Amino acid sequence: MALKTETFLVNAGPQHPSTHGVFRMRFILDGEVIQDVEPVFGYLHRGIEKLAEGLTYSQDMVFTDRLDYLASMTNNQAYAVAVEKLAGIQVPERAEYLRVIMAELMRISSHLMGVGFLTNDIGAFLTPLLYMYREREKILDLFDMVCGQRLTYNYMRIGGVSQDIPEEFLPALKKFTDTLPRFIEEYEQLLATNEILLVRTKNVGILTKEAAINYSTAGPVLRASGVKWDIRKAEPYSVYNRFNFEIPTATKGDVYDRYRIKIEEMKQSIIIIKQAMEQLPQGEIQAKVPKVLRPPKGEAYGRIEGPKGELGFYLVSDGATNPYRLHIRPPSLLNLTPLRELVIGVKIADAMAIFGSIDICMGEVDR
Amino acid sequence: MELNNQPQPEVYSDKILDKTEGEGVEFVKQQHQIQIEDPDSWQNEESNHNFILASADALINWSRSSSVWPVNAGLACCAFEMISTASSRFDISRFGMEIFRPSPRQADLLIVNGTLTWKMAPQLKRIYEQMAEPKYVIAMGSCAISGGLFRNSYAVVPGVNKIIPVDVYIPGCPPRPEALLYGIQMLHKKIKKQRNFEKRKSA
Amino acid sequence: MTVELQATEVAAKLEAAFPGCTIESSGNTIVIKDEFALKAATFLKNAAGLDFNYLNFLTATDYQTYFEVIYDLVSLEHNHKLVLKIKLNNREKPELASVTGVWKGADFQEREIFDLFGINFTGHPNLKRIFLWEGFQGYPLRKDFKQ
Amino acid sequence: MPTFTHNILPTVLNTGILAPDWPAGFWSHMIIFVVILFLFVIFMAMGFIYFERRVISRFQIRIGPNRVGPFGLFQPVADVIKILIKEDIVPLNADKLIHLLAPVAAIVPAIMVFAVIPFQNGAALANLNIGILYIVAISSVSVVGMVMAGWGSNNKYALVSAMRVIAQVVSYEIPLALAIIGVVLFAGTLSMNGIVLAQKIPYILLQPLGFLIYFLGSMAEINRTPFDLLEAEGEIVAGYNIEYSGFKFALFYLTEYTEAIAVSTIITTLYLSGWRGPFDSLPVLPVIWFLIKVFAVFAVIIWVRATLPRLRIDQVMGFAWKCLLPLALINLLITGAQVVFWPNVSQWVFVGVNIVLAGVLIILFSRFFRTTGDKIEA
Repeated sequence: MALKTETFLVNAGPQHPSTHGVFRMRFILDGEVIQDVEPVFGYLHRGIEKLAEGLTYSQDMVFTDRLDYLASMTNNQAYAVAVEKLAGIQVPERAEYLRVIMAELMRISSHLMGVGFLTNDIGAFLTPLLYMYREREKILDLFDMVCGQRLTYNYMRIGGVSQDIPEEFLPALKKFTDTLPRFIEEYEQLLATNEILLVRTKNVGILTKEAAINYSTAGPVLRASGVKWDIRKAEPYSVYNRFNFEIPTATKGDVYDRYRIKIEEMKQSIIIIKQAMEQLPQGEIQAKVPKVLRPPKGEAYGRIEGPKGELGFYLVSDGATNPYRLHIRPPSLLNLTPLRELVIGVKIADAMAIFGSIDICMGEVDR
Repeated sequence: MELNNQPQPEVYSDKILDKTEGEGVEFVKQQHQIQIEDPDSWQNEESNHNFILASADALINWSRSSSVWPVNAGLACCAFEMISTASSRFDISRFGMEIFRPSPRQADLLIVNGTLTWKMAPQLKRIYEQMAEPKYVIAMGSCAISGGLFRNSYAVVPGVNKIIPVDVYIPGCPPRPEALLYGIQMLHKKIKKQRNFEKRKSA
Repeated sequence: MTVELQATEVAAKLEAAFPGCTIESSGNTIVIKDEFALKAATFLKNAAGLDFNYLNFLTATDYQTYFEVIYDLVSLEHNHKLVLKIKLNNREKPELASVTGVWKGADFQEREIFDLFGINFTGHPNLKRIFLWEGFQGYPLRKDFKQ
Repeated sequence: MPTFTHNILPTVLNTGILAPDWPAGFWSHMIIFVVILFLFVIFMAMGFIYFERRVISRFQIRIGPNRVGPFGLFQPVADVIKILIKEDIVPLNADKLIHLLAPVAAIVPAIMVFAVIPFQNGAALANLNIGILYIVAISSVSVVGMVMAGWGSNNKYALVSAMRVIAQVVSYEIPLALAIIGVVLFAGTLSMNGIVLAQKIPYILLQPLGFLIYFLGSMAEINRTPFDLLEAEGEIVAGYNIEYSGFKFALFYLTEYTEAIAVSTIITTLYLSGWRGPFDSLPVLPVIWFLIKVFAVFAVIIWVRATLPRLRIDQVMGFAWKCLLPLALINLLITGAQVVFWPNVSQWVFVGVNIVLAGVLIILFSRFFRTTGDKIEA
């Protein structure tokens, strides 16, 4: 007897609990197994690149906050680095240190969310996520202290930072960096010794080294596949060449490795913050920048290592007050490129785990 | 017994799916010119309730306001403040609202959190239409209220109230979780004022 | 530290392989003719000593009279970088060979350029609008785009 | 021996409707007890919902519902009223009859389980002499309702969910039944009350392996974490009940918790010596012991839910067939040998032997059965 079977199309998203925002995947399913997937983007495409052409350089800073809204500080920094490169502005040393502290705090916060949502996608009923949120709230409190905002900071400005840190910031930061390693250790014990988590993440969604490079992935995804590539080491910007820290890498490139890398990077970030706190000099926090910036004609590409990978801003100036062209190199979008190859042939549950491990932010993917 | 794998049906082809989606977007874009009825108009109408209906109303409204289950839907930045509101520090579950239903059929509240783009508009409208009555909508953040920072963009809906009726607006970019909690309490107050047994004159 | 390769040296190598392909080269930027795009990309990726195995980003700019497509290339092995530019003078029907066969990372970025600039990448496996919907009129990142 | 049905209930109600002899007052007796049982299940379910939400909140360093009524106690009441008067949607292309019947088919068997549960000595609606067989037969019928919901909703997520639940429940039924046989062998009876009476030592000590198998198997049967593939929120959204709203969804929601109560009561009866406890000859105390044990079991279920992630479908199936089934067979073999060959040995000896054996077997199997290295099969 011949049974007639048919593959069927299942639409995951744009409103789906596991798509981290408004992403959509059109799965062609053969039972539980994914035969094909068509990622569909654009549900959060706000046209930032076009809007930025109509506003001045300093006004465009607000858009960067809303790109990767889990890592607004690093977005600010990337844009500031690009504009400073274009206009040739020297940033005061204290401002650079403050930027480093904020960026590393942001990296911890973003990775906490990445790990938390990954466990949520694997099916842990909110518990790990909410513990991660507890730590994140502490970081948000620190940011609240310096700039009065929780999510969109607009703290870094072209040529420095918007305001100096208040007196109570450094003690609070010290307390945070002293306690966080203990919490990370605790979460790691809870998660990494959990058999179910290991079963669900190990050997799932393996991205080989060659593929990771060829697909232009960046950040934790690239490093999990065994490529030791980090802009902080490869092309040190700001004052990163003054700190001692490691670039954690893994070998296999599966979901578990991508999860591990994030945990290790958080630990490294704490080390960097501690060094920056010790070395923090006194002085100016803002370079002299004209109110209306008119960079010389030309183009510049400023890049930093964001939590999700290399974040770059490509700016073209025609000598006017507005950028002629602003392009964002979105690590989230490029990290999604191998998604199709990774999920074909796996089950739906694994597809969600793989998607969660790539750790994207739709604001940055769609822009 | 052998399995005979049939080729994919034609309706699944990407071209057709994309085309229908595009048509949907264009349709909503045309529709948004039509003014949506003000969801608050009933508040000014006079009540002709007697004692029994009023107490039945009180019970029903109490239960509705005490267990508002939101849809588990996030659009953009504000979604993270919504999740923060659900997280340990702000703890929306005190109001019995921690059950974020993934299926709109079982939810009462749609929190539109973030920028709504034209491409997303038909989907959001569909989520709203899938929800069972009574349903409420909170527009959270300036993007949802008016398009906010991105109002001038070619891809952004200038305010969700062009697409679906909104009950409560919470300003901010993004609003802090405290603001969202306040907005939710405003919604509770509004629900408690509802009159369920009279026919609305306008309807 | 990332080394920015001297464009003139790389341009000489390119010239040796494909005579007449470069238009100009200065700083870290090489501008080549559009018909050599795919060949140059393959060459840059595989040539010993260059090994540009990583397409950092790919974008375009509208200079009103012509389009410029920018390939930012990095070699993770040698930690050096190079910018490759291609000018497209045909505004009505801009066309360029797709480099998805060389760097798969170009996939979504080429779709993005197609979506926002209307540049047609021949040979792309799935070239269609990525961010905007089917039926959207115009290409928003062109300077002459009107809502 | 004072029994709930025959002695205490009449004195409590003091109505005279309940005749002590059955032929005269059988129907009124039955009807009242059915109503009481039904209300008990409903209120227990609401209590469980509240309990779960509060306990999970504590796990997640939150407070949980506390605004509606004192300590938020009226939260489930508000939920129930709201959900019952919510609009009822039937999808356009749904199979209308099946869509309508599915929640009923799901909840009726779940409540029927309670007919044979002894709340105290002899206080069961029907003290069947094959009570445990009845439970095995009836407890998996709820699945039919879920499959009907999955099929009738005309929704692909629901269909995937239905397919998952069939595979899962059919697989876990086997180790579950085998684990129960161990208990039956020791007790020498199929009657639920008889099993409780036979438990001089709680069978959790005498049958530690059987208890674990039954606990895990029943977690899979009622689709609780880590086997909640049926409702896997991150994968198939809400699963089989995705298209349900209002009253019908309330029934499914109730089914979920009724099943949880049912499993807790069955575990209490089979392994935790049911209503037994200190001073269990006093009037109401046995019921209280029983309820305490039920809540304790449910607390463990919540604990698991708050802690563990979800398994993948092939891992769930592999766990049933490669791990639980062999263990259940070994457990049956050991128990059979103990009952047949050493009927006169003190049971405390078996307690020690069985706990050691269970420990060894579990360690062996965890070495043996590495899910970690499994390849993903297409």
